Amino acid sequence: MNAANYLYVSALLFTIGAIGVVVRRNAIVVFMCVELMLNAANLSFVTFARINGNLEGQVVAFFTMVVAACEVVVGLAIIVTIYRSRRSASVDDASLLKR
Amino acid sequence: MISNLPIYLIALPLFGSAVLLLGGRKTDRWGHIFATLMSAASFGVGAYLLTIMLSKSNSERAITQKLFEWISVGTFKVNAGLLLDQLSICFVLLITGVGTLIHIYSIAYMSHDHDRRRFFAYLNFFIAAMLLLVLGDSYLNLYVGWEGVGLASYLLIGFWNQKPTYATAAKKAFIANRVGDMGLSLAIMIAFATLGTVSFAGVKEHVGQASTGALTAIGIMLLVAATGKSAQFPLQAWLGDAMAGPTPVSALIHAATMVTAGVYLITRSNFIFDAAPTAQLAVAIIGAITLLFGAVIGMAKDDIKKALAASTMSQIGYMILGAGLGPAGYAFAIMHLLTHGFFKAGMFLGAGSVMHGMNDEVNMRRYGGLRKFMPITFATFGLGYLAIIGVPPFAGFYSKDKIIEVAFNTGGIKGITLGSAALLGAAITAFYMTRVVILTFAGAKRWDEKAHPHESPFLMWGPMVLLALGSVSSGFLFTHGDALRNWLAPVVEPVAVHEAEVLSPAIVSILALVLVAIGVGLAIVKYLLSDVPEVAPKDVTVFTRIARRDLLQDQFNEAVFMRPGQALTRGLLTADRSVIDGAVRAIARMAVGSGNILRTTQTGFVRSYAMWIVLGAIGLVAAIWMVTL
Amino acid sequence: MSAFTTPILNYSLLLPILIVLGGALIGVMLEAFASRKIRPIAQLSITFGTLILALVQVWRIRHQSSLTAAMGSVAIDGASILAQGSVLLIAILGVALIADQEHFTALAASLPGSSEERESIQSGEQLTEIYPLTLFAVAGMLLFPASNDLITLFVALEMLSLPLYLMAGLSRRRRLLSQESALKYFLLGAFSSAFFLFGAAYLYGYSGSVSFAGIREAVIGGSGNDVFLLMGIAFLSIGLLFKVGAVPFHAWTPDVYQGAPTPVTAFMAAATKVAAFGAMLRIFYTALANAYWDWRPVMTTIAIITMLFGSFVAIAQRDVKRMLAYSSIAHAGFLLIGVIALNKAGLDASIFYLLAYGVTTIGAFGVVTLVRDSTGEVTDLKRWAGLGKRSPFAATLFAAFLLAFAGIPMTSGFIGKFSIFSAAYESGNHAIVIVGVLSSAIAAYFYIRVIVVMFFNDPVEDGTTVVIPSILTRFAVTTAFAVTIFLGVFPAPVLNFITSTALLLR
Amino acid sequence: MNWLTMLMLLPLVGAGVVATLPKSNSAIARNAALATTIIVAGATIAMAIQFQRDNVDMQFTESYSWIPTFGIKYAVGVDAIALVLILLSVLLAPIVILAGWNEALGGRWSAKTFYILILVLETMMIGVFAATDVFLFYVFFEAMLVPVYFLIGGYGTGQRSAAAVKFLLYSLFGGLLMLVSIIALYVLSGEQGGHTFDTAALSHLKMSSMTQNLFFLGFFIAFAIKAPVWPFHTWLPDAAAAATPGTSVLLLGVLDKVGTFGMIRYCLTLFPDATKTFTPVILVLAVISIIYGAFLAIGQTDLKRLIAFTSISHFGFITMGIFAMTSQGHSGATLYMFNHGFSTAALFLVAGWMISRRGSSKIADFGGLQRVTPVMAWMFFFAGMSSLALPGLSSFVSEFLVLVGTYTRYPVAAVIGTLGIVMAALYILIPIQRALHGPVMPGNEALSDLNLREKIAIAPVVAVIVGLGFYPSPLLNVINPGAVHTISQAGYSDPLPQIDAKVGK
Repeated sequence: MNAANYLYVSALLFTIGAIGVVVRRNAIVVFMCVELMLNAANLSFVTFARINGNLEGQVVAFFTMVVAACEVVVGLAIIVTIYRSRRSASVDDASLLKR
Repeated sequence: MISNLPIYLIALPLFGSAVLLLGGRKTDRWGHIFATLMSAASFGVGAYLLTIMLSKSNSERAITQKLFEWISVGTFKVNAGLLLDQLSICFVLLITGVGTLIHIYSIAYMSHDHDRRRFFAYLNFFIAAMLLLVLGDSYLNLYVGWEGVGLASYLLIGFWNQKPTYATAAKKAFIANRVGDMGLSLAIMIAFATLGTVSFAGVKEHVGQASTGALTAIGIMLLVAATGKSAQFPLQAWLGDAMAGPTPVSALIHAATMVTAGVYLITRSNFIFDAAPTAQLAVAIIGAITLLFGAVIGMAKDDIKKALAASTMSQIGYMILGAGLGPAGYAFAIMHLLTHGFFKAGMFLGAGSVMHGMNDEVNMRRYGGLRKFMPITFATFGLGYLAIIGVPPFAGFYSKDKIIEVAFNTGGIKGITLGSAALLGAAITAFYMTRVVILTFAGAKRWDEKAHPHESPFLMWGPMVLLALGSVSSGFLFTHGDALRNWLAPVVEPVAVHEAEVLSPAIVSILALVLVAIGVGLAIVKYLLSDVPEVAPKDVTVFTRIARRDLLQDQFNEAVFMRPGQALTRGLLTADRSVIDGAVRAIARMAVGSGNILRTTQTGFVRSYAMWIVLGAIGLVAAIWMVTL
Repeated sequence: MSAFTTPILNYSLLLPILIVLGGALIGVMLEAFASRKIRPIAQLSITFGTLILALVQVWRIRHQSSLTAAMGSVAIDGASILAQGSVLLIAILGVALIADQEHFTALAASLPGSSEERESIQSGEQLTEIYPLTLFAVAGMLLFPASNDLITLFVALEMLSLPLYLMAGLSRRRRLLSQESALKYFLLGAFSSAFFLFGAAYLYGYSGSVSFAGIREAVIGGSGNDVFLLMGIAFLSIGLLFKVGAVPFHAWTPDVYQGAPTPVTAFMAAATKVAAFGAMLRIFYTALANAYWDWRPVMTTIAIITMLFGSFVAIAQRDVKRMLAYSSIAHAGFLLIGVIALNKAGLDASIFYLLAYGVTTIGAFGVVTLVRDSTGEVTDLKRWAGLGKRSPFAATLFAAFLLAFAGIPMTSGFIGKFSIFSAAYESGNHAIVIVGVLSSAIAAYFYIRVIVVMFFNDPVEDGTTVVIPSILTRFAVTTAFAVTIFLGVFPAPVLNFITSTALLLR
Repeated sequence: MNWLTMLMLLPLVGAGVVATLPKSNSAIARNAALATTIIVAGATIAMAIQFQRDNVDMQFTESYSWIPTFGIKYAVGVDAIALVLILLSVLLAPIVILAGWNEALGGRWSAKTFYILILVLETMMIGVFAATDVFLFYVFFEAMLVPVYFLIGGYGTGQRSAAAVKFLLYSLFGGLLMLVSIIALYVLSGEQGGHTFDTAALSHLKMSSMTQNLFFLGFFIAFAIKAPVWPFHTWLPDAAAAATPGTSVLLLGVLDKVGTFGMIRYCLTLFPDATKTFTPVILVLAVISIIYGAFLAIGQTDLKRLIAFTSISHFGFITMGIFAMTSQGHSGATLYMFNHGFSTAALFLVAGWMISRRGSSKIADFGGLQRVTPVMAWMFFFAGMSSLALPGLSSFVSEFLVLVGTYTRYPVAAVIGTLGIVMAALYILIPIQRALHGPVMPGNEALSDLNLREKIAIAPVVAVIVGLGFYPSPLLNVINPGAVHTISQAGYSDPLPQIDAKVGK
């Protein structure tokens, strides 16, 4: 199978993630979409590692996973706090700061 | 030693003025006497200088005095220097002589005014400025005096400026003069650009090399200057209003001296006008127009001072005409200037004397029969009258007839036109001056009970008598053996060959006398033999009405300059606020406005922010793509 | 499969980062184990000690440079040392502001308005997690401009970002706003890191290497797939542009600046800019330098839009912190000019500008922390009216900072602007200089408006006061003031140092 | 002896001293400030005496490296024009303090701050004229806006803050345009043999005519705003109307001169070719300024705004003189700057006294002052006469030189400019008539005349105006060699008189 197809998939995943961030209201879902985008990037890295024939891309994937995990910790902490204060996880409700 | 003297002519009255102004009220008690002494001292210096000049041969009489280098930039070099020659000494003596007399007169005339000291300070300042005008050795020095007398005139016209109309009159005079000054400064600029110098000597030396066009331009500009200062057409409108000043001022400044500065300027610049015939012709035409213009106004005025002012305008018209006739006319212009100085100053002082006795009433229709109450005033005024209408052997006869004669002698249509205008002017002069004398001194009394006409004190009639003597004798003295012509010859260089006489002097004299007689006769019929109403009749011809309104000169200025000027000012005020500043403010508003519009992109919704990022990403990729293509 | 080789690390060069990380870990321990009484003072001293130690170490290694300090992952050279030094300086000033615990919630986990929250405040139990968080962020900021490959770059990015997300939510007053800002910052930050990572993937795909040197070689060689390069540049830039707050990736800036506790805003605004621009300079000046034809026009456009947008919108602001946020957007635009210049002068100018701007920013926000009423800080511009009368000290300093932002001579801002603009002009980019100057003029408008409000408007009696600054806050703002003026009047020593030191190893 | 640095440090030292004084006692601050300015004036005169008139090079030069990275030097020195303007600044400073004795009291802040600002401003005024390094010039050019901004906004009246902002933004905008040109010159100098900001070195740069034109515009617009030349003038009336009279004197008398000074020092010497290109346009602007300023002055109802508009007209004359490119025009323009400083000072100070006594700046609120306060009325009259360039007063010499110098090269401009002297009579005599003449208007009966302190303040101004009117040589002799040098540097020489030109052919 052509490696390029993986790139297409990755791009598709990334796009889905991006669209998800823009259209979904629930903070958790939005965050999950971001994770999806990170994983799309991971897929690209791995694919490129394959194409380029070196391991660096795969190493990056591991780093990404770790970083993503950290992000989850921080992110969930923030989202939970917000949820507790507002009784809502909708990102649209948090719009006091504007203009 | 002698060459150090001329500055004292100016310095003495200037010092007097400074002492009085800076000394303030402390000098109230003796200020007027001090000022008079300063003026007299200046006259003394002038007289002494005259004797010295007389002792020299005609070509060596001029005295120059260089004081210091005034302005020197590049080739533009102007010294503060004085030139006392045959022409200026005439003026010096006229200014200081008549000036001193008027100082003396004013001591009495102004004795009740608690600002008398200030009045004398101004008078002294005027004497100094006027002397600088006639003594400066370059156009720029002349200019300093020129504006100086304008300032003095402004201050004196507005001496009683608590009255708004008087203050306005003063302003009007200054501004009309400034228009003339603009001409003078342009003339100086052209002279410098053309000839590289602005001193009289320098200009005279190089005048032959310059193009006629440039010289004509200089000449016309000098003429503009002269029309402003000498109240000639079309800048004549201020003179009538200038009568707002105290009467001695009218006598000194607005009759005898300052207003004749235009004649001085043109005569002094004879070398330019002689080389620029067009400009010279323009001078003559302006003179002719004004002499008629003033005369016509003079017929319609009931205010004694305004009638005399109109007469002044007209008489200066004669002088300008004379000066515009070229070498043949300069001497007569100056002669008429000097004789006019005597008789008109005398008549003004007479008018002042009348007003003094009549509670400052100026309307001649409220006078009548005053000769019994003011015999001396009547006598001196009458002698001045005879002089101005040109009855031989009084002074005006000699000077005016000569101008008419020279005008005819220029020949051709020009000669006939100018000469006829001058003749006609003589007739009208006779008419309106007779009218003034009759209305004031003859006929029935028309004043009300409050007035107690009485003769003025000695300090006032003394100067009047002296001036009357001048009015009687000066004409004969000046013409006797062509004294004045020969005296002035080195300055104005009359042409050696006499032009053909179109009309012989005798015929001119007879013609003139006939016309004068007609004028006098008409006036007698109209004002002595019939009743004079106390209020000016309303049912008069359009011509009279227009003449009463100064031939619509103010209306003209108002319609052509003031109104459009005011409209323009208002327009520019609005434009400045709304267009120029408006543009600036619009830019500021636009900045704030666009800020306000742009900030609406900040909706507060995190998803819209994400949308921006997505759009930005798409844009970025697209842009980089396009750049690469 | 090759045998495992021990990585060779040059610890002295990495020491600044390691010191800060160590300090952060100690802080975490302290937070967990130390008694409440000594905790604040212990945390503060640890933090200051750490930062100063790190700064001393940076100073000691200032003349060294090496690409191999961490197996090619970290470049220690003039540019990174200057950036690290600036970050540490700014961090010290920032921590001086953070030390005023009045700004931070005692218990972040408590519900806003709950009894739990009240109790924690009344009992004086103040959690001090802010210090280790700051140190972690600083560590990331030290690493970010020194990163020499994509992995380190990404890790550093997250390392500096994650603590900041949390710090933004720690405000004591107006906690809803603070939490909202944290959420927004986090979501958008994570979103942009995804783009960043995706871009990194494509750069890797293009060059077959994650190291900057490898990418540079590939760009010079020109053998790779240009589409990958373009996608890589575009997406990677998004992550960086987001961090510096360039339009259209700026949207988080005003909200977060306003919502976050002001000392955090100060630290974040100043230090993040240094770190992010440090990284940006390295990437664009080394890895992507030879592809400048691809990115320079686009970056120029972004710089122009950023400058103008920031300046225009700032005019319309009514809140001091938001106004400063938009002003920081405009300044990001000015700094981009330095990046685009792509010459030595541009590098020097950018570093000077970053230092000057960072210090001034700390000072400006420092003054903002002082203006309060009974419910906390007052940031409504209207209520700043007459501040000059009430507190000449605070108002004068703030005015000086604003004038520095506006680039008035005798302040550091002017020298910064001058050097940036001249570098850009030297690179032949005349248009951007003109736009830069124009937006400076627009920007001046709102800086001056604030001065008008402070000095020329009559004070309103609504309880707005200027608190007596604590010693540390006073230290921070006066130092910032002194530096701002010093760099404006005698910039020569600093400029000389930067010029002779700044260098990007390739 | 480092004269110029000393001159610049002295006011700063004074400001430092004032800063240590107690805030409560404004009299001490004032006395200290007055003493400082008098010392500075004395020192400047001592320096001026040593000025070599015939040496057209910079004198009293000092040069120290300031920011070597950019080749920026702290380089100062004076030529004739700079010397004249520095003299103007330091002479006006004590007069302003003396005349505006109580100006500082009505402000938003303490009198102490007022005098500190004035003294700092004095340093910058000296610096801006003395700088021979373009960068240093720019620093002073912009930095001096700040004290003036606070002086207007903090101590002015009426729409003071709006006026202050307008002033600052306008000037800043112009300054930034100039900054672009300065940067461009700097970069260019780097390409042609080493980065420098030295004015003399920059004047030797080679530029294409297009480049030169653009750089020229950058400088010129900045200076045209500063001067101000139509249509960049709208900030001036607002600022002058809002500022205290003393500040206005410094603003119109000195600060605006930086614009015209800059035209000579920078536009002409750095870009001679562009100057040639733009001269017609600039002359048109100058002539418009003359007439336009006069018209608007005539239409004003506010005394301070009126004076501001007269200045716009006068600045038109100065600009015209500069770009006429003749020695008369140049010397005249330089002298004009000096004279205008004094005649505006006279006008503004007396107007300030009138306004503070009457409590209104509306011309219509005055009337009959000549009867109530004769000395004050005289002084106003005198100042007015100086403003309309009455011969015998100093402004006449300069105005006439400008006109005559312009006429030799650009007769049309000069002729239109001459109209300005008629309009000057209008805009001066109208307020004189309304305020001084006529019956005493209600509200003016009890006004007090000038006191001794005010007389002492105005006396030197009167002395200078009269003295230089009759004997301008001391100043002209200093200015002339510099003026000739400048125009010859710009590639011009005086046009020959027509008769000599003909002979030449």
